[in-house]
Amino acid sequence: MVVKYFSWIKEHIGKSEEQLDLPSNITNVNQLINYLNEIDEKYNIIFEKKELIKIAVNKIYSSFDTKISNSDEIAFFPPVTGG
Amino acid sequence: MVVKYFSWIKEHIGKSEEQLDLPSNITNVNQLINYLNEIDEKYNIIFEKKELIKIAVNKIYSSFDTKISNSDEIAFFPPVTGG
Amino acid sequence: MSKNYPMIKIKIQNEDFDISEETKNLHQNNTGAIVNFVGVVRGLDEKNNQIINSMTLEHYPGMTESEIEKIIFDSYKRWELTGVTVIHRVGELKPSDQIVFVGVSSKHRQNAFDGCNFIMDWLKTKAPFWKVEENNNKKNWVSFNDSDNQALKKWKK
Amino acid sequence: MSKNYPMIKIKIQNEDFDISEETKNLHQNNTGAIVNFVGVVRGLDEKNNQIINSMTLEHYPGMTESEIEKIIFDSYKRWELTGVTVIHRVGELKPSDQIVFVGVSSKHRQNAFDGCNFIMDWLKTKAPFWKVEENNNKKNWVSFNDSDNQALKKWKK
Repeated sequence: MVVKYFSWIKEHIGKSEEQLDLPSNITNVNQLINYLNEIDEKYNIIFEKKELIKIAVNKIYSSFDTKISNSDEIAFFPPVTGG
Repeated sequence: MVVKYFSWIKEHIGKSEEQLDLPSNITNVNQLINYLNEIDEKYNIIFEKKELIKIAVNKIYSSFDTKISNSDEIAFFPPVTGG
Repeated sequence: MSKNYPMIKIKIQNEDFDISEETKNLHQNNTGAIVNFVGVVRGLDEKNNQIINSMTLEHYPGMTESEIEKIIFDSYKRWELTGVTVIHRVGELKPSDQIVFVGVSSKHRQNAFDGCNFIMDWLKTKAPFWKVEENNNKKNWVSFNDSDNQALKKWKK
Repeated sequence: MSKNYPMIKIKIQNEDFDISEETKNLHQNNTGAIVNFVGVVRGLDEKNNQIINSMTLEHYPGMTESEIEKIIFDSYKRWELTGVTVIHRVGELKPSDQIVFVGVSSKHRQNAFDGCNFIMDWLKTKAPFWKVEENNNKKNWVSFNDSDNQALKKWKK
Protein backbone atom coordinates (compact mmCIF):
# COMPACT_ATOMS: atom_id res chain seq x y z
CA MET A 1 0.00 0.00 0.00
CA VAL A 2 1.15 3.53 -0.78
CA VAL A 3 0.23 6.22 1.76
CA LYS A 4 0.67 9.82 0.64
CA TYR A 5 0.81 12.98 2.71
CA PHE A 6 0.42 16.60 1.62
CA SER A 7 0.91 20.12 2.95
CA TRP A 8 1.77 20.44 6.66
CA ILE A 9 0.97 16.75 7.21
CA LYS A 10 3.78 15.80 4.84
CA GLU A 11 6.15 18.13 6.70
CA HIS A 12 5.17 16.72 10.05
CA ILE A 13 5.60 13.09 8.94
CA GLY A 14 8.87 14.05 7.23
CA LYS A 15 8.05 12.33 3.95
CA SER A 16 5.55 12.68 1.13
CA GLU A 17 4.77 8.98 0.86
CA GLU A 18 5.53 5.61 2.35
CA GLN A 19 5.07 1.96 1.42
CA LEU A 20 3.23 -0.11 3.99
CA ASP A 21 2.60 -3.82 4.08
CA LEU A 22 -0.75 -3.98 5.77
CA PRO A 23 -1.72 -6.70 8.30
CA SER A 24 -4.70 -8.57 6.90
CA ASN A 25 -7.03 -7.45 9.71
CA ILE A 26 -6.89 -3.84 8.47
CA THR A 27 -9.72 -3.39 5.99
CA ASN A 28 -10.78 0.23 6.24
CA VAL A 29 -9.29 3.72 6.63
CA ASN A 30 -10.13 3.97 10.31
CA GLN A 31 -8.21 0.79 11.04
CA LEU A 32 -5.25 2.11 9.03
CA ILE A 33 -5.22 5.27 11.16
CA ASN A 34 -5.27 3.22 14.39
CA TYR A 35 -2.44 1.10 13.04
CA LEU A 36 -0.33 4.17 12.16
CA ASN A 37 -1.02 5.72 15.58
CA GLU A 38 0.34 2.55 17.20
CA ILE A 39 3.53 2.18 15.18
CA ASP A 40 4.75 5.76 15.69
CA GLU A 41 3.73 8.65 17.96
CA LYS A 42 4.35 11.19 15.19
CA TYR A 43 1.01 10.23 13.63
CA ASN A 44 -0.94 11.12 16.77
CA ILE A 45 -0.90 14.88 16.23
CA ILE A 46 -2.19 14.44 12.71
CA PHE A 47 -5.00 12.11 13.58
CA GLU A 48 -6.03 13.54 16.95
CA LYS A 49 -8.51 15.76 15.13
CA LYS A 50 -9.49 13.30 12.46
CA GLU A 51 -12.47 15.39 11.37
CA LEU A 52 -10.06 18.03 10.01
CA ILE A 53 -8.24 15.55 7.78
CA LYS A 54 -9.31 14.77 4.23
CA ILE A 55 -8.92 11.26 2.89
CA ALA A 56 -8.54 9.99 -0.66
CA VAL A 57 -8.50 6.34 -1.66
CA ASN A 58 -7.13 5.83 -5.16
CA LYS A 59 -7.46 9.60 -5.75
CA ILE A 60 -11.15 9.74 -4.87
CA TYR A 61 -12.51 11.53 -1.80
CA SER A 62 -13.30 8.86 0.78
CA SER A 63 -14.29 8.48 4.41
CA PHE A 64 -13.10 6.68 7.53
CA ASP A 65 -15.13 3.59 6.77
CA THR A 66 -14.01 3.29 3.13
CA LYS A 67 -12.73 -0.25 2.49
CA ILE A 68 -9.05 -0.52 1.57
CA SER A 69 -6.64 -3.25 0.52
CA ASN A 70 -2.89 -3.57 0.07
CA SER A 71 -3.05 -2.54 -3.58
CA ASP A 72 -4.66 0.85 -2.84
CA GLU A 73 -3.18 4.34 -2.72
CA ILE A 74 -4.34 6.23 0.37
CA ALA A 75 -3.78 9.97 0.84
CA PHE A 76 -4.18 12.17 3.91
CA PHE A 77 -4.28 15.93 3.53
CA PRO A 78 -5.70 19.10 5.10
CA PRO A 79 -8.62 20.98 3.53
CA VAL A 80 -7.58 22.42 0.19
CA THR A 81 -6.47 26.04 -0.29
CA GLY A 82 -5.94 26.53 -4.02
CA GLY A 83 -7.56 28.98 -6.40
CA MET B 1 -32.25 73.06 -30.81
CA VAL B 2 -30.31 70.06 -32.06
CA VAL B 3 -32.31 66.88 -32.66
CA LYS B 4 -30.31 63.68 -33.12
CA TYR B 5 -31.39 60.34 -34.54
CA PHE B 6 -29.72 56.93 -34.27
CA SER B 7 -29.95 53.46 -35.79
CA TRP B 8 -32.90 52.79 -38.11
CA ILE B 9 -34.54 56.07 -37.07
CA LYS B 10 -31.55 57.97 -38.49
CA GLU B 11 -31.84 55.98 -41.73
CA HIS B 12 -35.55 56.62 -42.02
CA ILE B 13 -35.20 60.36 -41.43
CA GLY B 14 -32.23 60.42 -43.79
CA LYS B 15 -29.96 62.38 -41.46
CA SER B 16 -28.28 61.94 -38.12
CA GLU B 17 -29.18 65.37 -36.80
CA GLU B 18 -31.01 68.54 -37.60
CA GLN B 19 -31.19 72.08 -36.26
CA LEU B 20 -34.67 73.28 -35.35
CA ASP B 21 -35.83 76.68 -34.28
CA LEU B 22 -38.63 75.85 -31.94
CA PRO B 23 -41.86 77.86 -31.70
CA SER B 24 -42.17 79.21 -28.17
CA ASN B 25 -45.30 77.18 -27.38
CA ILE B 26 -43.28 73.95 -27.54
CA THR B 27 -42.02 73.25 -24.02
CA ASN B 28 -41.79 69.47 -23.69
CA VAL B 29 -40.79 66.40 -25.72
CA ASN B 30 -44.37 65.42 -26.51
CA GLN B 31 -45.02 68.79 -28.06
CA LEU B 32 -41.83 68.50 -30.11
CA ILE B 33 -42.99 65.14 -31.47
CA ASN B 34 -46.39 66.59 -32.43
CA TYR B 35 -44.61 69.48 -34.12
CA LEU B 36 -42.34 67.14 -36.13
CA ASN B 37 -45.32 64.96 -37.11
CA GLU B 38 -46.99 68.08 -38.53
CA ILE B 39 -44.08 69.46 -40.53
CA ASP B 40 -43.27 66.20 -42.36
CA GLU B 41 -45.04 62.85 -42.77
CA LYS B 42 -41.74 60.94 -42.59
CA TYR B 43 -41.79 61.37 -38.79
CA ASN B 44 -45.14 59.60 -38.44
CA ILE B 45 -43.77 56.06 -38.81
CA ILE B 46 -41.20 56.74 -36.14
CA PHE B 47 -43.55 58.23 -33.64
CA GLU B 48 -46.65 56.12 -34.29
CA LYS B 49 -45.44 53.69 -31.64
CA LYS B 50 -43.95 56.26 -29.30
CA GLU B 51 -43.60 53.75 -26.48
CA LEU B 52 -40.87 51.96 -28.48
CA ILE B 53 -38.75 55.08 -28.84
CA LYS B 54 -36.14 56.13 -26.31
CA ILE B 55 -35.57 59.80 -25.61
CA ALA B 56 -32.52 61.63 -24.32
CA VAL B 57 -32.44 65.32 -23.42
CA ASN B 58 -28.89 66.64 -23.12
CA LYS B 59 -27.64 63.04 -23.16
CA ILE B 60 -29.77 61.95 -20.20
CA TYR B 61 -32.62 59.44 -20.51
CA SER B 62 -35.84 61.45 -20.46
CA SER B 63 -39.56 61.03 -20.99
CA PHE B 64 -42.32 62.56 -23.09
CA ASP B 65 -43.12 65.19 -20.51
CA THR B 66 -39.52 66.30 -19.96
CA LYS B 67 -39.27 70.08 -20.33
CA ILE B 68 -37.13 71.30 -23.24
CA SER B 69 -35.94 74.61 -24.59
CA ASN B 70 -34.21 75.84 -27.74
CA SER B 71 -30.74 75.36 -26.24
CA ASP B 72 -31.22 71.64 -25.58
CA GLU B 73 -29.97 68.59 -27.49
CA ILE B 74 -32.74 66.03 -27.99
CA ALA B 75 -32.11 62.49 -29.22
CA PHE B 76 -34.54 59.82 -30.45
CA PHE B 77 -33.35 56.24 -30.72
CA PRO B 78 -34.57 52.64 -30.56
CA PRO B 79 -33.82 50.41 -27.55
CA VAL B 80 -30.10 49.76 -27.32
CA THR B 81 -28.43 46.61 -28.67
CA GLY B 82 -24.77 46.82 -27.69
CA GLY B 83 -22.68 44.45 -25.61
CA MET C 1 -17.13 51.53 6.60
CA SER C 2 -15.41 54.00 4.33
CA LYS C 3 -15.01 52.84 0.77
CA ASN C 4 -12.15 53.45 -1.59
CA TYR C 5 -13.10 54.34 -5.13
CA PRO C 6 -12.00 51.74 -7.64
CA MET C 7 -9.72 52.55 -10.53
CA ILE C 8 -12.04 53.19 -13.49
CA LYS C 9 -11.34 53.04 -17.22
CA ILE C 10 -13.94 53.52 -19.96
CA LYS C 11 -13.03 53.36 -23.65
CA ILE C 12 -15.18 53.43 -26.78
CA GLN C 13 -12.92 52.59 -29.71
CA ASN C 14 -12.63 51.08 -33.17
CA GLU C 15 -9.49 49.10 -32.34
CA ASP C 16 -9.36 45.66 -30.81
CA PHE C 17 -8.24 45.27 -27.19
CA ASP C 18 -5.79 42.96 -25.46
CA ILE C 19 -7.41 41.06 -22.61
CA SER C 20 -4.07 40.11 -21.00
CA GLU C 21 -3.02 43.72 -20.87
CA GLU C 22 -6.38 44.91 -19.54
CA THR C 23 -6.32 42.22 -16.88
CA LYS C 24 -2.82 43.28 -15.82
CA ASN C 25 -4.05 46.86 -15.50
CA LEU C 26 -6.67 45.57 -13.08
CA HIS C 27 -4.05 43.91 -10.89
CA GLN C 28 -3.44 46.04 -7.89
CA ASN C 29 -1.83 45.26 -4.63
CA ASN C 30 -4.24 43.17 -2.57
CA THR C 31 -6.55 42.47 -5.45
CA GLY C 32 -7.02 38.75 -5.44
CA ALA C 33 -9.80 38.27 -7.97
CA ILE C 34 -10.49 39.52 -11.47
CA VAL C 35 -13.58 38.61 -13.47
CA ASN C 36 -13.64 39.49 -17.17
CA PHE C 37 -16.54 39.37 -19.54
CA VAL C 38 -15.70 39.27 -23.25
CA GLY C 39 -18.41 39.47 -25.88
CA VAL C 40 -17.66 38.26 -29.41
CA VAL C 41 -19.52 38.65 -32.72
CA ARG C 42 -21.50 35.52 -33.55
CA GLY C 43 -21.45 34.16 -37.05
CA LEU C 44 -25.13 33.26 -37.07
CA ASP C 45 -28.30 35.15 -36.27
CA GLU C 46 -30.14 32.26 -34.59
CA LYS C 47 -33.52 33.94 -34.37
CA ASN C 48 -33.67 34.33 -38.15
CA ASN C 49 -31.24 31.52 -39.01
CA GLN C 50 -29.13 33.95 -41.03
CA ILE C 51 -25.38 33.88 -41.60
CA ILE C 52 -23.83 37.17 -40.52
CA ASN C 53 -21.04 38.49 -42.76
CA SER C 54 -20.27 41.56 -40.69
CA MET C 55 -21.86 43.98 -38.30
CA THR C 56 -21.48 47.65 -37.56
CA LEU C 57 -21.87 49.20 -34.15
CA GLU C 58 -22.81 52.83 -33.67
CA HIS C 59 -23.07 54.79 -30.45
CA TYR C 60 -24.02 58.20 -29.06
CA PRO C 61 -20.72 59.90 -28.23
CA GLY C 62 -20.86 61.51 -24.83
CA MET C 63 -24.04 59.83 -23.68
CA THR C 64 -22.61 56.32 -24.05
CA GLU C 65 -19.66 57.12 -21.83
CA SER C 66 -21.78 58.83 -19.21
CA GLU C 67 -24.29 55.96 -19.07
CA ILE C 68 -21.46 53.47 -18.57
CA GLU C 69 -20.02 55.68 -15.87
CA LYS C 70 -23.37 55.69 -14.03
CA ILE C 71 -23.54 51.88 -14.22
CA ILE C 72 -20.02 51.54 -12.83
CA PHE C 73 -20.89 54.00 -10.07
CA ASP C 74 -23.93 51.90 -9.16
CA SER C 75 -21.78 48.76 -9.14
CA TYR C 76 -19.31 50.06 -6.63
CA LYS C 77 -22.03 51.39 -4.37
CA ARG C 78 -23.15 47.75 -4.09
CA TRP C 79 -19.86 45.85 -3.90
CA GLU C 80 -16.36 46.61 -2.73
CA LEU C 81 -14.40 46.72 -6.00
CA THR C 82 -10.81 47.74 -6.63
CA GLY C 83 -10.97 48.31 -10.39
CA VAL C 84 -13.42 48.42 -13.28
CA THR C 85 -12.57 48.57 -16.99
CA VAL C 86 -15.17 48.79 -19.75
CA ILE C 87 -14.06 48.78 -23.39
CA HIS C 88 -16.66 48.72 -26.14
CA ARG C 89 -15.81 48.67 -29.81
CA VAL C 90 -17.72 50.57 -32.50
CA GLY C 91 -17.51 50.47 -36.31
CA GLU C 92 -17.39 47.41 -38.50
CA LEU C 93 -16.74 44.00 -36.95
CA LYS C 94 -16.52 40.45 -38.30
CA PRO C 95 -17.69 37.16 -36.77
CA SER C 96 -15.54 36.12 -33.78
CA ASP C 97 -14.20 39.68 -33.35
CA GLN C 98 -14.23 40.91 -29.78
CA ILE C 99 -16.96 43.51 -29.13
CA VAL C 100 -16.90 44.29 -25.44
CA PHE C 101 -14.67 43.84 -22.41
CA VAL C 102 -15.88 44.30 -18.85
CA GLY C 103 -13.18 43.62 -16.26
CA VAL C 104 -13.81 43.90 -12.53
CA SER C 105 -11.28 43.35 -9.77
CA SER C 106 -11.93 42.90 -6.08
CA LYS C 107 -10.33 41.39 -3.03
CA HIS C 108 -13.11 38.82 -2.96
CA ARG C 109 -14.17 36.78 -5.93
CA GLN C 110 -17.92 36.92 -5.42
CA ASN C 111 -17.83 40.73 -5.51
CA ALA C 112 -15.92 40.58 -8.79
CA PHE C 113 -18.39 38.06 -10.27
CA ASP C 114 -21.43 40.06 -9.18
CA GLY C 115 -20.00 43.42 -10.19
CA CYS C 116 -19.07 42.19 -13.67
CA ASN C 117 -22.44 40.47 -14.17
CA PHE C 118 -24.31 43.60 -12.99
CA ILE C 119 -22.35 45.94 -15.28
CA MET C 120 -22.96 43.70 -18.32
CA ASP C 121 -26.68 43.43 -17.62
CA TRP C 122 -27.11 47.19 -17.33
CA LEU C 123 -24.80 47.95 -20.25
CA LYS C 124 -27.03 45.72 -22.39
CA THR C 125 -30.14 47.75 -21.54
CA LYS C 126 -28.86 51.29 -20.98
CA ALA C 127 -25.65 52.07 -22.88
CA PRO C 128 -26.52 53.66 -26.25
CA PHE C 129 -25.06 51.26 -28.81
CA TRP C 130 -26.88 49.87 -31.84
CA LYS C 131 -25.88 46.91 -33.97
CA VAL C 132 -26.68 46.50 -37.61
CA GLU C 133 -25.91 43.10 -39.16
CA GLU C 134 -24.91 42.89 -42.81
CA ASN C 135 -25.58 39.87 -44.99
CA ASN C 136 -25.34 40.01 -48.78
CA ASN C 137 -25.85 43.78 -48.84
CA LYS C 138 -28.95 43.46 -46.68
CA LYS C 139 -28.89 45.48 -43.48
CA ASN C 140 -30.70 44.25 -40.42
CA TRP C 141 -30.86 46.46 -37.35
CA VAL C 142 -30.72 44.08 -34.41
CA SER C 143 -33.79 44.38 -32.21
CA PHE C 144 -33.73 44.65 -28.46
CA ASN C 145 -34.00 41.35 -26.66
CA ASP C 146 -36.55 41.28 -23.87
CA SER C 147 -34.49 38.66 -22.03
CA ASP C 148 -32.09 41.53 -21.32
CA ASN C 149 -34.87 43.32 -19.44
CA GLN C 150 -35.64 40.12 -17.57
CA ALA C 151 -31.97 39.80 -16.59
CA LEU C 152 -32.22 43.05 -14.64
CA LYS C 153 -34.74 41.58 -12.20
CA LYS C 154 -32.04 39.81 -10.26
CA TRP C 155 -30.57 43.18 -9.24
CA LYS C 156 -33.76 44.59 -7.73
CA LYS C 157 -33.15 44.64 -4.02
CA MET D 1 -32.90 18.73 -25.45
CA SER D 2 -29.69 17.06 -26.52
CA LYS D 3 -26.57 18.76 -25.27
CA ASN D 4 -23.26 19.13 -26.99
CA TYR D 5 -20.22 18.57 -24.83
CA PRO D 6 -18.12 21.67 -24.44
CA MET D 7 -14.48 21.84 -25.43
CA ILE D 8 -12.54 21.15 -22.23
CA LYS D 9 -8.97 22.01 -21.30
CA ILE D 10 -7.35 21.38 -17.91
CA LYS D 11 -3.72 22.26 -17.21
CA ILE D 12 -1.67 22.18 -14.00
CA GLN D 13 1.61 23.92 -14.71
CA ASN D 14 4.50 25.95 -13.35
CA GLU D 15 4.49 28.43 -16.22
CA ASP D 16 2.39 31.55 -16.46
CA PHE D 17 -0.54 31.63 -18.89
CA ASP D 18 -1.72 34.17 -21.45
CA ILE D 19 -5.32 35.22 -20.87
CA SER D 20 -5.74 36.64 -24.39
CA GLU D 21 -4.66 33.37 -25.94
CA GLU D 22 -6.83 31.29 -23.63
CA THR D 23 -9.82 33.50 -24.37
CA LYS D 24 -9.22 33.11 -28.11
CA ASN D 25 -9.17 29.33 -27.66
CA LEU D 26 -12.61 29.62 -26.09
CA HIS D 27 -13.99 31.49 -29.12
CA GLN D 28 -15.99 29.13 -31.20
CA ASN D 29 -18.52 29.73 -33.85
CA ASN D 30 -21.72 30.90 -32.21
CA THR D 31 -20.14 31.50 -28.87
CA GLY D 32 -21.16 34.99 -27.88
CA ALA D 33 -20.01 35.22 -24.29
CA ILE D 34 -16.84 34.38 -22.41
CA VAL D 35 -16.39 34.86 -18.68
CA ASN D 36 -12.89 34.55 -17.25
CA PHE D 37 -11.86 34.36 -13.64
CA VAL D 38 -8.23 35.20 -12.88
CA GLY D 39 -6.81 34.79 -9.37
CA VAL D 40 -3.63 36.61 -8.45
CA VAL D 41 -1.26 36.31 -5.49
CA ARG D 42 -1.94 38.99 -2.91
CA GLY D 43 0.94 40.84 -1.32
CA LEU D 44 -0.63 40.87 2.12
CA ASP D 45 -2.12 38.23 4.39
CA GLU D 46 -4.94 40.35 5.77
CA LYS D 47 -6.03 37.95 8.48
CA ASN D 48 -2.61 38.10 10.12
CA ASN D 49 -1.55 41.48 8.67
CA GLN D 50 1.59 39.90 7.24
CA ILE D 51 3.50 40.88 4.12
CA ILE D 52 3.84 37.89 1.79
CA ASN D 53 7.20 37.58 0.01
CA SER D 54 6.31 34.49 -1.99
CA MET D 55 4.10 31.46 -1.88
CA THR D 56 4.38 27.89 -3.06
CA LEU D 57 1.53 25.81 -4.34
CA GLU D 58 1.55 22.04 -4.24
CA HIS D 59 -1.02 19.62 -5.60
CA TYR D 60 -1.86 15.93 -5.83
CA PRO D 61 -1.00 14.90 -9.40
CA GLY D 62 -3.76 12.84 -10.91
CA MET D 63 -6.37 13.56 -8.27
CA THR D 64 -6.27 17.32 -8.88
CA GLU D 65 -6.98 16.89 -12.58
CA SER D 66 -9.76 14.37 -11.98
CA GLU D 67 -11.46 16.54 -9.35
CA ILE D 68 -11.40 19.52 -11.73
CA GLU D 69 -12.81 17.32 -14.46
CA LYS D 70 -15.71 16.28 -12.20
CA ILE D 71 -16.46 19.94 -11.38
CA ILE D 72 -16.47 20.85 -15.07
CA PHE D 73 -18.73 17.90 -15.79
CA ASP D 74 -21.16 19.08 -13.12
CA SER D 75 -21.08 22.60 -14.60
CA TYR D 76 -22.11 21.50 -18.05
CA LYS D 77 -24.87 19.30 -16.72
CA ARG D 78 -26.36 22.51 -15.27
CA TRP D 79 -25.73 25.03 -18.04
CA GLU D 80 -25.29 24.95 -21.77
CA LEU D 81 -21.61 25.75 -22.20
CA THR D 82 -19.47 25.68 -25.34
CA GLY D 83 -16.02 25.64 -23.74
CA VAL D 84 -14.31 25.41 -20.36
CA THR D 85 -10.63 26.00 -19.62
CA VAL D 86 -9.06 25.62 -16.19
CA ILE D 87 -5.37 26.40 -15.70
CA HIS D 88 -3.86 26.29 -12.24
CA ARG D 89 -0.24 27.07 -11.49
CA VAL D 90 1.89 25.20 -8.96
CA GLY D 91 5.36 25.89 -7.59
CA GLU D 92 6.71 29.20 -6.33
CA LEU D 93 4.79 32.39 -7.05
CA LYS D 94 5.31 36.06 -6.17
CA PRO D 95 2.75 38.72 -5.25
CA SER D 96 0.63 39.79 -8.25
CA ASP D 97 1.54 36.61 -10.17
CA GLN D 98 -1.42 34.89 -11.78
CA ILE D 99 -2.45 31.68 -9.97
CA VAL D 100 -5.58 30.40 -11.64
CA PHE D 101 -7.58 30.90 -14.83
CA VAL D 102 -11.13 29.65 -15.26
CA GLY D 103 -12.62 30.53 -18.65
CA VAL D 104 -16.14 29.57 -19.65
CA SER D 105 -17.82 30.26 -22.98
CA SER D 106 -21.48 30.00 -23.83
CA LYS D 107 -23.97 31.35 -26.30
CA HIS D 108 -25.64 33.20 -23.44
CA ARG D 109 -23.83 35.36 -20.98
CA GLN D 110 -25.64 34.30 -17.82
CA ASN D 111 -24.66 30.66 -18.42
CA ALA D 112 -21.05 31.74 -18.78
CA PHE D 113 -21.20 33.82 -15.59
CA ASP D 114 -22.86 31.06 -13.58
CA GLY D 115 -20.65 28.29 -14.97
CA CYS D 116 -17.46 30.19 -14.19
CA ASN D 117 -18.64 31.16 -10.70
CA PHE D 118 -19.70 27.55 -9.97
CA ILE D 119 -16.39 26.09 -11.14
CA MET D 120 -14.38 28.54 -9.02
CA ASP D 121 -16.47 27.87 -5.90
CA TRP D 122 -16.05 24.11 -6.21
CA LEU D 123 -12.39 24.32 -7.20
CA LYS D 124 -11.78 26.28 -3.98
CA THR D 125 -13.25 23.50 -1.83
CA LYS D 126 -12.47 20.29 -3.74
CA ALA D 127 -9.40 20.56 -5.98
CA PRO D 128 -6.34 19.31 -4.06
CA PHE D 129 -4.01 22.34 -3.95
CA TRP D 130 -2.30 23.71 -0.87
CA LYS D 131 -0.67 27.11 -0.46
CA VAL D 132 2.25 27.86 1.81
CA GLU D 133 3.16 31.51 2.25
CA GLU D 134 6.75 32.47 2.87
CA ASN D 135 7.81 35.54 4.80
CA ASN D 136 11.38 36.01 6.11
CA ASN D 137 12.06 32.28 6.03
CA LYS D 138 8.89 31.58 7.98
CA LYS D 139 6.48 29.18 6.33
CA ASN D 140 2.78 29.50 6.90
CA TRP D 141 0.43 26.89 5.46
CA VAL D 142 -2.69 28.80 4.50
CA SER D 143 -5.75 27.49 6.30
CA PHE D 144 -9.05 26.69 4.66
CA ASN D 145 -11.50 29.56 4.67
CA ASP D 146 -14.99 28.65 5.84
CA SER D 147 -16.46 31.36 3.61
CA ASP D 148 -15.56 29.02 0.73
CA ASN D 149 -17.89 26.40 2.21
CA GLN D 150 -20.57 29.05 2.61
CA ALA D 151 -20.17 30.03 -1.04
CA LEU D 152 -21.30 26.55 -2.10
CA LYS D 153 -24.75 27.05 -0.62
CA LYS D 154 -25.90 29.08 -3.58
CA TRP D 155 -25.52 25.99 -5.82
CA LYS D 156 -27.73 23.70 -3.77
CA LYS D 157 -30.84 23.24 -5.85
